[in-house]
Formats: sequence, C-alpha cells, structure tokens
Amino acid sequence: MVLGPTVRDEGIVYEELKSAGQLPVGYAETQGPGSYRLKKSNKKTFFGFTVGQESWKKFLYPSVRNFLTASKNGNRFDAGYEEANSGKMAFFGVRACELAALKILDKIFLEGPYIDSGYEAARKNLFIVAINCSQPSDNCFCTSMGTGPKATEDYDLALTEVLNGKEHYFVVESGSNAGEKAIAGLNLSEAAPENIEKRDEVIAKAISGISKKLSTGELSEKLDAAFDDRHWDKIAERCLTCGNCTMVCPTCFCTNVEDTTDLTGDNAFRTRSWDSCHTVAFSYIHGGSIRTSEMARYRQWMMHKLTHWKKQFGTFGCVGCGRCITWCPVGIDITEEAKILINK
Amino acid sequence: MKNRIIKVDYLARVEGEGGLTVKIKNDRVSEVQFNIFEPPRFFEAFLRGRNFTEAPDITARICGICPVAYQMSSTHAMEMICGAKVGGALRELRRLLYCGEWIESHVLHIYLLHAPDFLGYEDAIQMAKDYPDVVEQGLKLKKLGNDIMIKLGGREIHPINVRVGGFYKVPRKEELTPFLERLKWALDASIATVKWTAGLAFPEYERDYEFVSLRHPNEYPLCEGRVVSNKGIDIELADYLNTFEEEHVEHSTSLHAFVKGRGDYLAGPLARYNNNFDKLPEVAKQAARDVGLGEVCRNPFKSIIVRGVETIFACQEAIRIIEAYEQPDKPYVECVPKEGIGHGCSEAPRGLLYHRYKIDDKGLIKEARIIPPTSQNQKAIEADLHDYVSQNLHLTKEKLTWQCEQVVRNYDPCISCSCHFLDLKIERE
Amino acid sequence: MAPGKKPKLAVWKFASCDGCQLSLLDCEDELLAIADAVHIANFPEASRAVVAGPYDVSLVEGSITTPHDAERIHKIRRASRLLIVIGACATAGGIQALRNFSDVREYTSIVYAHPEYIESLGKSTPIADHVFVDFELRGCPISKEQLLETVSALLNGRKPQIPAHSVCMECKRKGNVCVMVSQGIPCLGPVTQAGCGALCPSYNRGCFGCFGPKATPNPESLAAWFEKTGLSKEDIKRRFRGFNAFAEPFRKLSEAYEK
Amino acid sequence: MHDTADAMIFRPSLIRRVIKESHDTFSLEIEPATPDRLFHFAPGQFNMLYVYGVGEVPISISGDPTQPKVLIHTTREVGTVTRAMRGLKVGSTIGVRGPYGASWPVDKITGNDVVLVTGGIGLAPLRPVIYYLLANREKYGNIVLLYGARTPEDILFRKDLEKWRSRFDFEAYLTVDRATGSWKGNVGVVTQLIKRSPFDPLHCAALVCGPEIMMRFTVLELEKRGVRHENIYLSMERNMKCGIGLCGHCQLGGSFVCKDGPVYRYDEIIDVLMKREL
Ligand SMILES: Cc1cc2nc3c(=O)[nH]c(=O)nc-3n(C[C@H](O)[C@H](O)[C@H](O)COP(=O)(O)OP(=O)(O)OC[C@H]3O[C@@H](n4cnc5c(N)ncnc54)[C@H](O)[C@@H]3O)c2cc1C
Ligand code: SF4
Ligand code: SF4
Ligand code: SF4
Repeated sequence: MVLGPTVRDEGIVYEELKSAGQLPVGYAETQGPGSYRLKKSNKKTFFGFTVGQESWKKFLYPSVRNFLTASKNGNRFDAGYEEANSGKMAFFGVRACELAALKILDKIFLEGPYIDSGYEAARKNLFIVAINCSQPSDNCFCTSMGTGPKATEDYDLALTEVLNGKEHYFVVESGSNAGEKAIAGLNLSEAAPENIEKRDEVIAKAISGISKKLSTGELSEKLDAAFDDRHWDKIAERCLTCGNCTMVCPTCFCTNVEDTTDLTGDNAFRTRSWDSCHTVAFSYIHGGSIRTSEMARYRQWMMHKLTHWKKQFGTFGCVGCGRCITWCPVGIDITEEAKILINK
Repeated sequence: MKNRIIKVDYLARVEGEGGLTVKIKNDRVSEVQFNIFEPPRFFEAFLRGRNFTEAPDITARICGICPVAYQMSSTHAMEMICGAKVGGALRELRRLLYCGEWIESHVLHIYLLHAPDFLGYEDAIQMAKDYPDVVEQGLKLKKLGNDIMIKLGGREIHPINVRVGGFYKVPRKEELTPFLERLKWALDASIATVKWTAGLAFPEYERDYEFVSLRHPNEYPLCEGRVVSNKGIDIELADYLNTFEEEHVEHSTSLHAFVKGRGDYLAGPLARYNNNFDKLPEVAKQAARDVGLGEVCRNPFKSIIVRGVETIFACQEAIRIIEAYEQPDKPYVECVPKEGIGHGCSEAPRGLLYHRYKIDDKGLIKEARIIPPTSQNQKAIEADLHDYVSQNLHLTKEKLTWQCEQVVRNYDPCISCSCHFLDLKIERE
Repeated sequence: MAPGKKPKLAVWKFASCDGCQLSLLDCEDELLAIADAVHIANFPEASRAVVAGPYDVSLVEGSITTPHDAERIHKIRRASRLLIVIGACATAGGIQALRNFSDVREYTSIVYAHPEYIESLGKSTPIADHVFVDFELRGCPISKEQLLETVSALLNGRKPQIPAHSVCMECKRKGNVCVMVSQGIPCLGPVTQAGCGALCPSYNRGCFGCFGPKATPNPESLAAWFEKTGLSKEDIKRRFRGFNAFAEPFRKLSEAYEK
Repeated sequence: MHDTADAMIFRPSLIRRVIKESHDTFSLEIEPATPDRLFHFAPGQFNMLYVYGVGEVPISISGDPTQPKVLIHTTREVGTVTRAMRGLKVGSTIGVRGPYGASWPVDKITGNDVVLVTGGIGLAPLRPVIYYLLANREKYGNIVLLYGARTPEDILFRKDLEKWRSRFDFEAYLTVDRATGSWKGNVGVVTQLIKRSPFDPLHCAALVCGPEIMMRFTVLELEKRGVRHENIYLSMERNMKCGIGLCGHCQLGGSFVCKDGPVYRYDEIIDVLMKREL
C-alpha cells in the first residue's frame, strides 16, 4: 500500500495513493498561527507544499484501535488479542522533520523496556520515500531543531523536485539496500553535476526561506528555570485546552485505554485512542487530577516537548514542523511563547 | 351507567405529553377534551432576532420526531424570501432525506405505536414475544429510514447537514448506491406491511372529513405545491392564514386550528392519500387496490394501512432518486437575505407543517409563525372522540378508554410540536 | 447494580422535543436486547403499561418550566435510585432557556392569545437545579452510542466511558481537516464537549455547540479569536446562545457580548 | 521477564482466596494462569489488574517474594475498578500483567538500619520488603516499621504485625489518627514517630510509602534527624493506563512513574516533588 499526500476538503492529507495523479499537483498553501489556506496554481509541482494537518503516526499508531476482546464464561473470562495490521506500507513524500519524528517514535515504541507490537509490525515493513522541502511554510522551524529541510538519514529513497523553467525532474538518492534495489529496476539516468547543483540550490533556497527560529541552546534548562513564571498564566488565558496541538503533533504519543462491554456483558472490549495532556482527566488519580489548572496543562505540554523529553529520550520532542502553531484554533505559537519564557 | 368520565391522564405511545377527557351525561357525550399539557416552549418568540440561516436548526428542536419537516418548511420559506431556487439534484436530495423521515416515522408508528392497539398489547415489546418476525421487520425498515437520514443529515434526530439553500455537504454517488439493495428489500417489506395491516380488525367507523393536504402537479406531495381540500380549498401558501385560523382554548397549551367559517379538518396520511391517490406510484396504488383500500378512505383507524402505502411510495421514490443521482457541483445555492415575507409548507409524516417568516434586509427574523400538524388535527381529534364515543356507549369503560386512546393515536399526534405558535394579531397590537 | 436482577427503568419527560427519548427507540438493533436486560417499567412514548416505582434507573428528558413540573421532578427523584438526565434540555435548560434572557410574560403573549391559561415559570432550568443528578448525557439530541454505552455500563457495574474533552479531539482522531483553520469557518468544537463524533466538521460546517461546554472550556479566548477573524459581537453572542445557552460558561460569554 | 507478544495483554488468572483486611481493604490470592508460570517479582513492583469489562488499575504486589507460587494483592476500594474488584469471588478470574516498575533497593541497603514509614494502604507495597528483610535478617541492622492508620480498625495485616512485633529483632510503632474502642497506643500522625525511633540516621535507609502529602512531611522529619537524601526512597503514584511507559499518563517531569518508578530515590526527584501541578 502506497500512502502519500493528496487533497481532501481544503487540506492535504495522507491517504492511500493509487496513482501519481492523486498527488496535490500545483497546490501550495499559506500557513500562519491558527490559519491554513490551500491554493491551486497551474504550476506543475508535485510537492510545492509542506506539511498538512496530519502526520504519518496515524498509520503506525492509529488514532483509535480496538486491540483486545474478552468474553465471559461463567465467572471466568477468556481474552482474545486483535493482531495489528502488519501489511507492507510505503510512505511517499516524507519530509525531513517527519523522518526525525519517526525516529523519535521508534525510540518510544521500540527501544523498551516494553515495545508496542502494533507499531513494530507496521514499522518493520515500511519503505520510506523522503522528499526534500523546497517550499517551507511560515511556521516551519526545522532548521532550529536540526531536523531539516534536507533528509539526511533514515530513508530508503530521497527525492528532490527541481522545477526550473521548462526543466522538471527529480533527483533521487538512495539511503538503504531496499532503496538501492528499488531504483535499480527503474530506468533512471545518472544525475549530472549540474543536476546536483540544482538540487542543492533548491535546498539552499528552502533553508533561506525559513524565518521562524527557536534558540535551542540551554532551552531545556531555561524553561525549567521558568517553571514558576507568570507568563504561563498569560498563555492559559488564550489556551482552550482543546488538545488540537497534541493530536497534530507528529511525536505526541499519549494514549488512553478504555474498557467497555456490550449490553449483555458477555463481551468486553479494550480500545486505545490518542489522548492529550490538555484534558483534566489525563492526570486523574483517585481524589482529584494532578493538573487541574489550564496553566499547568499547557506547561506540561510545552515542557514535555522541550524539557522533559530530553531526559526521557535524549532529544527534544519537537521537530519544528509547525503543525501545533497552524492548527491551534487560536494560533498559539510554541516558539513565541518559549522565547518569552526563556528570555526573562 | 348514565354518567361517566373517561379520563386518560397521560396518553401513551404518542410523542409528547397529552391526555384526554370525555364526559358523558345522561348517556350523551357532553364534553370532549384532548388535553395538551406539554409545557409551552415559545419558539416563535425567541426566533425573533435570530439570523434567517438559524431557522432550520432552531425549529428542528420543536420536534425530535419530525425534525426534517421543520427544516424543510423553514428552508423553503427562507428561500422564497431570498428568491433562491433550489432545483436539480439538491431538490432531489432533500426529497430523499424526507423519504428517510417518512419511512422512519411511519414505520415507528405502524409497528411500535399503533399496531399493538389492534392486537391488544400494551406495547411493541410485548407484541414482539408473539410476533417476533413482524416486529423485527418493522425495526429493520425503521432503521433503513434512519440510515438514510444519517447519511444525508449526519444523524437521524436533528440532522446537521440542512441549510437554507441546500446542504453543507452532498454525498458522492457511491455513498448512496449501497442503499438500493436495502431499499428494494424495503419496498417488498412495505408491501407486506400493507397486507399485514389490512388484515387487522378495524372498527366500522367513518366520518365526512375535510381532508387538507398539499397537491403538486407532478408528484405525490412532500415539500411543494398548493394547499387543497376535498371541500374546495385550493390556495397558494401565501393565503394560508386567510383560510385557516387558530384559537387558544383553556385545556390545551396547543392552539386549535380550523378552516375559517367551517371548522375542523384533517391533515396527514389520510388527507394526502385521498387528495393525491392519482399521484402515487403504480406499486403503491396496486398494493392499496390489492387489499381493497379504495381511492377514498374515511375510516381514521385505517390510517395504519395508508401509512404503509405511503411507505411504499417513500421507498420507491428513494430508489428513483438514488438511481438518477448525479453529485451536484455545489452543495447549496447562495441565499442573500432581503426584507420580505416567506411561506413554507411541507408534508410532515403526520400532516401539513406551515411556516411563515418575516425577515429584514440584514437577514434577521422579525416575525415567525408555525402551524404544526397536531394543532391542525386537534379539532378533528376531538370531533372523532365525540362521535366515536357517542356511537359506542355500550362498550365497557376499559375498552372504551383504550379505544379512545386509539382514536387519538390514529393521528400519530406529535404533541411536542404542537405547543408553540404565535398569534400575529396579538403581536401587531 | 446487583447482577441477576432485572433493573427497573423509567423514562420521564419535561419540556423538550422528545428527541432524546426517541433515541432509545432508534436503537433498532439493540431495542429488544435492552428490553430483555431491563424491565421497562415506565416509558409512555413506547408503552401503555405503567409499573409503579421505585425505579432503579430513571432517564429524565426535558427542562423544568412550570411550577407543576418543579414539583413532579422531586417525586421522580424520590422514586429513583439512579437519576440520569439526558439531553441539552435536561442538562442545561435547552433551547427554551432562551426565555431566561428576556421576559416570559412578553413571550407568552406573543405565542398565546390567552396568556392567562398558560402556567409557566420565568425560567427554563436544568434538572440539576432542582434535584441531585447522578449522571448526565449531553447533546441536542444525545448520542445513541453514548446512551447505549451508559445503559451497558450501568448493567455491568462500570463507569460509562463518556469523555469530557473537546469535540476537536474526536474531530482530529477521525481525520477531518479542521474547518476553522483551513476555511475560517467559526467552530465551537474547541469549547464543546465531545460525544457527537465531530459531526458538523465532518459535514464541512462549524460546530454549534449542541453538546454544551467541555470540561474547563475557555469561551472567552475563542470568542476573542472569532472577533479577530471578523465576526461581529452580535454574531458571537448568537453563536453561544443556542441549545446550551444557559450552561454557565456559554451564558457568561453571551452576556458579556450583549453589552 | 515480559512477554514477547504485546505487553498490553493480560493473563486471566484464578482467584484462590479473598481476605478481608478492613472495612474497605481486601487481599486477593491469585493462582498463576498456568502452574509453570511463577510470579517472580521484586518488592515494590506492581501489576496491572484487569477486572472483566470494568477496567484495569495498577496495584502493588503485597505478597512474599520468596513464595512465587501465589500472587497476593491488597487493594483499598476507592472507585469503580477497585469496587468491582472487591466484588470478585473465589474461583473467578482476574486479568494480570506485570510485574512492572522499579523495586525497593533491598540489595543496595544491606548493612544498614532500615526504617519503613507508611500510612494507610501504603503498608501493602512495603510488606514484600518486610518479608524479604526478615528472610535475610542477618544482612541488615535495625528494622523499624512506623505505621499510621486512620483508626485502629483500619490497621492492615494484623496477624503479620503481631508476628513481627513479637520478634526481638523487629521494631514496629503504630499510631492512629483517631482512637476508638480500647486503643491504648499512639494517636497522631505517623511522622511524629520518626524523632524517637531507634535507627542510626547516618547508616540507614528510609523506605516511605503513603499519600504524597504524608511523604513530604516524612522527608522533613527524616531530614531533621539527619538522614541523607540519597538514603530516602519514596513510592509515587500517578494515573496509569499501560504500566509500561507507552501511554504517557504517569509522567513525573522527566520520568515515567511506571518504569522509572514507582520507587524513587529522594534526591533524584527532589525538584519535581517541590513543583506544584507537575
Ligand atoms: C504503582 C501504583 C501502585 C498502586 N498500588 C496500590 C495498592 O497496592 N493497593 C491499592 O489499593 N491501590 C494501589 N494503587 C492505587 C490504585 O491504582 C487506585 O486506587 C486505583 O487505580 C483506583 O481505581 P478506581 O477505578 O477504583 O478509582 P476511580 O477513582 O474510579 O478512578 C478511575 C480511574 O483513574 C485511574 N486512577 C485513579 N486513581 C489512581 C491512582 N491512585 N493511581 C493510578 N491510577 C489511578 C485508574 O485508571 C482508574 O480506573 C497503586 C497505584 C499505583 C500508581
Ligand atoms: S495550544 Fe492551542 S491547540 Fe493546544 S490545547 Fe491550547 S488552544 Fe488547543
Ligand atoms: S473543525 Fe472544529 S471541531 Fe474540528 S478540529 Fe477544527 S475547531 Fe476543532
Ligand atoms: S459538531 Fe457540535 S453542533 Fe455538530 S453535532 Fe457535534 S456537538 Fe452538535
């Protein structure tokens, strides 16, 4: 199954692609805090846009999954496990920041002590075709997070789209044996030095097109020091605790587990679904939630991304894709807020 | 047993809260009241000042049983003011949505609310013990009606996809075609329903009603047409309030409507059937003929058969619409508000639902007037009760009480709908 | 609930459209199973049979709008072990609570020729303003799935899985492209409680709040954003003054925008 | 020790005995799903227990680590799942997965005095430690248990307590918040007992388990006696949906209570403990 970007409603989403015709040819978007507008031009670009609302995590770690059923048998019960889908998948058009996000998810789900078998099954059979960005959005800050815009590792193939007057071609690089094999079968011509040059121009242009910045030097420590800052309350005045930022974030991994039964009680089910630290219920323990204030929940979210993640997994939890900025209904910008907090 | 009072405090198997009182003095019926004590909800009042685009969603909340009817009547009235024409596939989709509601509502009434009366059960759940297949067939049919509404409207109660001018989103053809198979089954099942209901035992009872319904030149009526009756009414919607009037009586929070200068009238399946038999599709006509239901039917108890016939129509119409469907480019027609008055009248499963709005140039509602089917039928219900009890004084109280309830249930009254009307004359004072 | 014994269920109606209790009859696939699992002791919309209380579970639809109903709800509470309120009318006063923002006498005279026949309280109020409520199901109308989940949970002695978070979480899990961010359509999803399955955004329309305020909503911030994106104060007021107009956070917001 | 298949799958296991410990607390004795599968665990670890159809909650193992043939959990009824768990009868099944989490550092603290400070249900996660310490008595100095309950009726594991108290090499001090009946012992909070307990502050390990607020005050008292932070251990509680570090719910700053905890060395979490709503 080939999965890649395509237009649905007024956005670009990742769905199964049956043909190249489904790619968002000629589409570009403008992104701003809380705003996304898709436009089609008569340009021939296949990848003239950047990241949309969704990330690839939905294929590896579905938003809702029923994973267990149990059935009653007198006062005992038996349990049955629902195998995760482990079919072969190819992700077509993965951005450098998204590769970084996948690497982070790998760390969480595959490096133990316990692993997520569903994630593992899907991940094992994955073929990744990366695309180097040519058109960063106004909310991209991968250069600050050191994740993009060029894919440098963890892909099978990487493409760069060159559109230059009448010239329109892709430069392909392979990053694995599987990738090597895949292109061996195609009738591709060797990239000439000027092609490579053009490729580098595309990437250089992308880099210079990125205006959003987050200074990461001692970021974790400075945020930690700002734990009691009044500015968190200021953010809480705007934050809706709606959870959108966590849903769209390519590395947010928290889930809820719900147990239910049917009417008769003869069958019981377990469902796992994406959860968010922005909800009150998230930190509930008997007697009351730990993080009752909106301020504390926003703080948990941002500090997890930029401070705690480092201790937990050795990297930031943020890859600089800008989704949480674009898809926040009230346009809260993590980079702006962090700047205020660390510059005090 | 010369003086009796038949009193049902809380009518069961009707939508909403009502009761009935029949007083008998010296073996004569002295007083009949179909009491509606449903608390008033003042819709017409708080519609004022709302945006014209909000009317379909707000008025849907008048009734959870026939929300589509409210959405259809209100959108049509608003479109009339805006001068917008909703035709082609959008018009067809609306009819399809309405067919869904007709199927659901009619089948609900036939199987779950009305049939138990004929067979002597307190409810359909008890009936299901002896007639499991019948009840299951009913539930399956009803679900189909609901599923059509869910597809087109988002959900079956208070659909969210209807807007002035059309829809928010229209389905792709592939989303509708799977319904065809189920609808073909449903067509047979509704024919079987007609046969089955025709086999029930009906009291010999008829009355010379004035049947009031819509009539459309080419179609069995749903959302459009003139208002007609078998006693000579044939008017434009704009003349509705010149022809019908409402009064407020003490025993009811619902207003009573009547034909000016004449009196009670009947709206609903029986009226539609009698006024529009010629417009029914052939399968429906044939099913009616097969069970000996003539082109004219004046026995209100037999409305259960007529609902079956109309269910056939709704299934057949749904099939026709889906088969011919081509997805329109735009889900709605742009509606720009201007100052004016508009009328909308559609055939709710239980009868005519009339809306009238006055809006200003900003699209804010200045006046709203809604006449739901149950207020239109109230006088007829009371007349039926009076008549029926007079003819059946020999019955035991228990039996008579049950049959009185049945007389009311013949109308599938929706009491929730009936409690919110606006007397414009008062307001103008 | 003690296993083995069939719990007695009653359904009650106050000022409402009937839609929420109809949801029970709309569970076509489960209706007979429900009737098997519980003893439907009082459900006038479906049955003539009335079994006297007390009841294990009462489902209460509708809001309190008359002095008579204000008394009736106490009787029902006394006769019920668990009282579950269903729908926006019962949980927040419903659409008829719009009267709470103006003078009812004026309303009565608009609607009825003889206002003196009408007995009506000045306000339409949620059930919880009158009696203790064990559990509430939101929505205008309630979600059939949530109703089934609640009944199943009660029958099996567990907590119903009814989240108090935003519609947005459902919307995103479902994979809808956000209509507000991508098209600028005003949407109440971020402050509205989940339960409908993010229906409106799935149909390319903004949420209008029929499940009422979510846990810790922040309508002020959303309204400020609406204003920034070009909605008039009047529009914003109307948007929050819908089926849950009288729910505290929405009420406060609309009143703030009335000035 | 964990399954290679999905770690979220529980094993339905048989309840062999139900023991009422107090009016709201009970213990379950659970048999392995198959006889060959023994319940090896380290004191302080917990299992995720699943009550059919109702839910799954983390519960510490309260049995004897040297007796892996039977699994014992002691639970206080506080909400939905624990209530349903209390309703389980002998012969019915309960879902078990685990054991998870870090244990009390019984091997690292040999040669020292051990002081166990606990309140309420907190004694349950500490009982395996006591079993272990007593089974290896010669490796430790003084062993002191300070235990606070709400009332005398709330005191758990009476039989064990009697047995332990009758030993000459074990000190147990009990206190209650509110005396009832014939209670002649201490009344007051458990932290009061710390100052007069027989342990050497410079050569001891303090194992603390109870409500967070009680643990904070305990630490203060221990500090006053001169116990060093790195010799104090606490057991933390956070919401848990998976128990294996994947659901994210139990985060405590930079750590996950389920895998980095629940037992923490105080100096390692001192800053997070001082932060509100973290
Ligand atoms: C590592 C650990 C060990 C524990 N050991 C024991 C023990 O040995 N004995 C004992 O009685 N209790 C213990 N608890 C607490 C026990 O898990 C909670 O009392 C229990 O989850 C309450 O569930 P409930 O459904 O009955 O309560 P409700 O209040 O209905 O809670 C609803 C849900 O919230 C979550 N939740 C609520 N409280 C807690 C909590 N304190 N910790 C984690 N999740 C919670 C659960 O998912 C629970 O199902 C332990 C908790 C942790 C984290
Ligand atoms: S930051 Fe934005 S998206 Fe995230 S919870 Fe707050 S309002 Fe919602
Ligand atoms: S469309 Fe509405 S409900 Fe959906 S994510 Fe956007 S704001 Fe939230
Ligand atoms: S999206 Fe909002 S308005 Fe639409 S159905 Fe759901 S809660 Fe109701």
